[in-house]
Amino acid sequence: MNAPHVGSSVRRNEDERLLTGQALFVDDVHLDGMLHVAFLRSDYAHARIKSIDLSTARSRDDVIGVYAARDLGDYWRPGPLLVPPPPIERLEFHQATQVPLAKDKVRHVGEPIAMVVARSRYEAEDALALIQVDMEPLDAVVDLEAALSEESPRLHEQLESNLAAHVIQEKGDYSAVVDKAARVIKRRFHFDRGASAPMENRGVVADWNAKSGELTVWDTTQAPIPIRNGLARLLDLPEAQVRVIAPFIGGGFGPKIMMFYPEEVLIPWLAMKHGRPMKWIEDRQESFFATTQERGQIHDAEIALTEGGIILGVRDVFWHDTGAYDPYGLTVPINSQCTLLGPYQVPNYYSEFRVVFTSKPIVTPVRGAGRQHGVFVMERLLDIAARELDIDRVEIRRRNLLAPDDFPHDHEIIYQDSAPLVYDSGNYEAALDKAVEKMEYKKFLEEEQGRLRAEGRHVGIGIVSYIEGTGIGPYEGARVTVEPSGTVCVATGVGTQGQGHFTSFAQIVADQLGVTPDRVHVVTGDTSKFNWGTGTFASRGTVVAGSACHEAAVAVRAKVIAHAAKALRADPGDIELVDGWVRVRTRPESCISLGDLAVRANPLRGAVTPGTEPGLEATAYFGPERGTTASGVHAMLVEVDPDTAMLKILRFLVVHDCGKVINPMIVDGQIVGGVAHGIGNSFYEQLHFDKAGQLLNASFMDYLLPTATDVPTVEVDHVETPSPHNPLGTKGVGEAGAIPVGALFAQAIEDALGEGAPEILEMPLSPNRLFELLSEAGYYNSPSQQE
Amino acid sequence: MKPAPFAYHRPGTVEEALQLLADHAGEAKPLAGGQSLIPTMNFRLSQPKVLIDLGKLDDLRGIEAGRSGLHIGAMTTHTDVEKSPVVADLAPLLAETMPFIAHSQIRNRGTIGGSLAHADPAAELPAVMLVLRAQFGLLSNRGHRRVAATDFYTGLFTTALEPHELLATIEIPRPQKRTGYAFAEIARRHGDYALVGVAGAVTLDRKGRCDAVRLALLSVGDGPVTAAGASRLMAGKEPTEGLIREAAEVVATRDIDPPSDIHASVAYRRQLARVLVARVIGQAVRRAGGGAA
Amino acid sequence: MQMSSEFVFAGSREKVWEMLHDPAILAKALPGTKRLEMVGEDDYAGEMQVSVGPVTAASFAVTVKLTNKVPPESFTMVVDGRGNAGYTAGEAHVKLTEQGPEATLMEYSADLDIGGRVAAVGQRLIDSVGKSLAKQGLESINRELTGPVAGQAGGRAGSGLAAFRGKTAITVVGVIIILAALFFFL
Amino acid sequence: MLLSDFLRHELDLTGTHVGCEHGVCGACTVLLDGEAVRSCLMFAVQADAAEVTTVEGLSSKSEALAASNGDADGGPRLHVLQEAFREKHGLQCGFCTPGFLMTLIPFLRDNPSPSETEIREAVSGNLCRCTGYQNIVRAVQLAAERMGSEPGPLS
Repeated sequence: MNAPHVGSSVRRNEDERLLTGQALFVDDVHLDGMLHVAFLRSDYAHARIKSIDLSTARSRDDVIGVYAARDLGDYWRPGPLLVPPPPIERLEFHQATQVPLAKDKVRHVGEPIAMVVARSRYEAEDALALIQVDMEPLDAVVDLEAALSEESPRLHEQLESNLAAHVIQEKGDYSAVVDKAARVIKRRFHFDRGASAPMENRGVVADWNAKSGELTVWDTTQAPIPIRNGLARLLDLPEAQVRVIAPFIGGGFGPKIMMFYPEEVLIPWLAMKHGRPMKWIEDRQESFFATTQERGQIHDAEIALTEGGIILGVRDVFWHDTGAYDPYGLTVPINSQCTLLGPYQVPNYYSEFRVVFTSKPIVTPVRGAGRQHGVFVMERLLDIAARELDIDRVEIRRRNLLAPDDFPHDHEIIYQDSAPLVYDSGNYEAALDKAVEKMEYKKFLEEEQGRLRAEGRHVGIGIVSYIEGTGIGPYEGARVTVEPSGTVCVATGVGTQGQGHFTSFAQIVADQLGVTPDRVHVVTGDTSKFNWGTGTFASRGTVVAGSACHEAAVAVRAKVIAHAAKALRADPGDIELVDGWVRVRTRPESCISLGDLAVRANPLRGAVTPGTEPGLEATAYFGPERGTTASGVHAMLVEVDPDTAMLKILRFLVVHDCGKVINPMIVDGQIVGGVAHGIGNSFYEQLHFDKAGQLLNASFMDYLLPTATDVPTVEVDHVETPSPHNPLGTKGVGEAGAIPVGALFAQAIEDALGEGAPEILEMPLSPNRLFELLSEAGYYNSPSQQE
Repeated sequence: MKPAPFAYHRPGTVEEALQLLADHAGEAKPLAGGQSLIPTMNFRLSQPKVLIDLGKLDDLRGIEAGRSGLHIGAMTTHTDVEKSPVVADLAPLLAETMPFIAHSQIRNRGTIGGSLAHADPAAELPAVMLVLRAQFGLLSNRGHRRVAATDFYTGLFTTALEPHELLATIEIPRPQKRTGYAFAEIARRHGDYALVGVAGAVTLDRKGRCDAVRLALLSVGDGPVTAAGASRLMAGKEPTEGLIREAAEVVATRDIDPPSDIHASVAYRRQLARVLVARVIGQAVRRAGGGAA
Repeated sequence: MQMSSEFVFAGSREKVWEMLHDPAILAKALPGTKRLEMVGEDDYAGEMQVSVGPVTAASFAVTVKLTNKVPPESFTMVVDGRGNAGYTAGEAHVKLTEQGPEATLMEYSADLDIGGRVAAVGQRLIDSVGKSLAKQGLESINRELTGPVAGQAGGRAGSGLAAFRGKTAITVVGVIIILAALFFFL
Repeated sequence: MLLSDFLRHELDLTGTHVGCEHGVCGACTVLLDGEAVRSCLMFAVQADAAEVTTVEGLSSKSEALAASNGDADGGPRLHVLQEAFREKHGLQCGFCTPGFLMTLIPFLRDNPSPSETEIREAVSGNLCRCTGYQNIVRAVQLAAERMGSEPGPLS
């Protein structure tokens, strides 16, 4: 038997195409006669559309078509509610989903108003300038709390207020324990917006073949099958006549999910209307308005503890900014609500949130999807509690961690997947111990920090814990086929955006069929190759689709053994699959290649035995009972230069538990990439909106993605507690790196500044903001600054 | 993000370029390296009717050491300036500053003349030219003239250049004796526009006192900003740590009137100026051979 | 964008009030106005074509209403300018105080929303632009006031459009010049 | 027309990617007469008479110089740098990768044994959202090491 490929750092199958410029991305699709589309977008955050004059633009020779909402006829309708709210008692939810083109009103800057079809993108953009839109500006809705006041302008006239949802979840009775607490700590926390900012912007190409009645759409989506199904419904076509292809995608990070973005719905419509291939590629400036964003929340939180630092309960009331529409339901705030509990024993919990419509771009999950906020609030409360109770930061965490025998652990509230929040497995203290030891936490605090301070250097250490619900249902499927060449083909319905699915799925299948992963050809994201599935989100690709691949491969393996036993006249129990050969264990010279066996399994004469299927092929579906609970600890050493308010990260460590690791190289890559995103969200990236709802930094010049000189080398280590919920024992990892970084920055910076440091209750920070906090804390008035 | 249509000319000689510029005065933009102009055009915030590409004007490219100092053609790329041993020898401050300008891919296309004529208040080179007391050679189809860097910058993105004129050469006098130079800036990320930057030169007399202190800052005003108050304060005095701190305070509180934006408030810019000016003067004094600082 | 400043004119308050209401003078001081018409009492509409630095051919439709007029002391302008590169909208308050027979203090404060592409990519320079142009505009007016043209200042009765135009020009030009300033180096 | 659009849509050399069109992300980096430039900040006409090298030209052009890792089944041989990216997992979604490669080719030519700091500064004008950069740095280190023991690439 070959050494298993699962668990080893197999080089990626997809890399060669990507490295040589041969991988197909959506903007690489060129079709004969293709036309190009550009969108006219609102400059105003909130305004009534009084009139739209398309005549000048239409009169240009190089313009093929110009459309506003009224030209769409019946096709104009609000988008679907993508994720209905979970069944939580007393839940209040008001649906308002985005429309293809604004008709009467615009509700955020960048909302599309009209579109131009031309022979080139250049000409289409020329014509945009000729469209006259008469708008009556309305006051913008920006501040979350003010948005819910009586006086606030209303975004959606059909609703009574800007309230999109109101949810309360409770466990135990917080109000009963708060009086008994030795210490209650209350703070207000702010988290502001960031962009997902994949390097590839969105794009859609659509091709309508009137003769065959087939529509083909290339789309930068994380979820091609739901898009196919939705487009078929919208365009009144059989699902079988619509093919959606998500080819190579240049990063997703959440917003490329099945959004039914206006452009996603309109480009296929235009292709059918004009009978010509149509292309729209989002440019970077558009992406800052037209692609969904995340992270605006305000929390009023409190924690009740004993003198010994044991958590009695937590109360959190928060506001969540959903932007102008709420197509993604409550996923993000429920993630915040559920993730706040972290790896801790929290016997009493009161959590209430309000989701608020604002005149800003739409909010849907972005890498972490609300979990950041929960972790930030809980970890900050524990840091403050540690300080006030004079308990070491690590120690207060240790005293509250769930123990390895506490699993499954039921938190008695409902998670985003509508299932109860039950942790499946974990070993939190082991991860914390590992981080403490590797960072030499005690030695740093007792020896190093003082010595550095004496040299005038402000260096601090941070160490935080988190959990992450991953790998949720409902299901994914996969089909595994052995071809006559011996190549194994795997098809699944998920899309892939750089997570290495071409390789990790290949490893899973290779181990079952006794081939090397490079002999396994994986196809993802093409609805003509696999018909069922949901998509890549919530750190679920490898967990759910990977498990489906595993199940299908197991079924094919059984077929291989059955056929081989017959062909080789051996006992099925003696058959082994090695190096692409199927042979009898006791007499290896008696063998047949996998490819030849595939030929035999598909006979051209004779008869296939009734009750069996031709070929070495199987399809399997996997639907986990509930999600898996990944967890981890992040630690860092940071140096602060208070004179300039600039930071330097000296060391960064992640100890992570994603259960069974399929490919360590890929898993570590996911974690490190997530950390970089988290560093961005903590100190570089912030979407600044003014009171009129204008985004003030809609370019890569002012929206600062961290570069190679900003992200340190990240050390990664693992704790492995396999999940009982899937055959591979794996848990998701795509978002983990990004989640606790804000909390880590806050703690480490405070530690670096030492006595008199400002309390950091907000993310993201920046040098400018840190300077303000230091100024407010009186740092620049202190004698040490005056000398 | 595609540029609007424009007419394009690529003259083969300087004379041709000047004639085109005169013919299209007001509606033509000279295209040097294009690393500021083209992104502006891609955003359609700039829509010149005519572009005059200076890319083939080899006469405007090159670095020469003359008797009076360094001559640099306006179309010389940042990379060529950065890598030039002659520049390192005759204008160490310029050589030291070059790596701070954006990134290598930009420096490979961007030109020294383009940057100086663009007059962005966050650009490093105008401030450096003030400290180096550079002279700019301007050409038009009516003749040529020389303008001192100090007279060249007249306001926000505004220079002494007339619409029909081209910046052709930059002349930098040879370094003075007992003079030390230094440059420092703080940017959000490597290669970004600086939040504040400082270029400085300190000339000491034989007794180690300040003969002349020249400081110019970027990103704190409409263009490069000269710190005259600090220079006056230090003139004739021994550059002690205390005096340097005092000079930095004068710059931060009196010599500059910085703007605020989403990356840095007025107060933060003053603080950065305070820190950087002290660092730059200190280093310049050390390089000039001074001991005290 | 919030702007506030003060400026001392070399002239009496009445004369400054007249100046600020004289379109002929202000047009000279603030180029770029292609058209400006009175469409009602204290209500104006027009078009500006501005070309500043590397920014060329930005065209804006502008309207302004004058309110709260207390001659020769104060007035408010409600400004709305729209073009392909963005918009500006908001209010500006102007107050004149006598400081001597030939010295008038003008205090102004403006609270203007700037939207569209200019707001999205021009933040780095908006503050500088506001400061720089307000100063330039007011200095031009002052030059007119102290120069030979000042004597001819007739001033149409009730016309506040010049003042508005000055103001708007300051604002709109400000908005536009930032376009000049996109990043990097030529 | 921008050089990036000309390469991609007129010549169908779609390996050069477009990420921001304002000169920040570096995805569109190509070699112009051997030096790295942003193809979104140039008009195609400006490249008249110049030599432009895109990522498509990397593996074939340097075939003779590539490390001995060509696939047995005759697949394209990768440039040493490309192979190092693959071995060190220096790419995830791969969208930014051509820009990194084209930035690094002249960098390694001029700096055959760079320090980690030099490598990080060299690619600081290229954005990557997936990798956190550290495997890119490791790939460059590996490539530099291998190239040191072989004739230089694309020199």
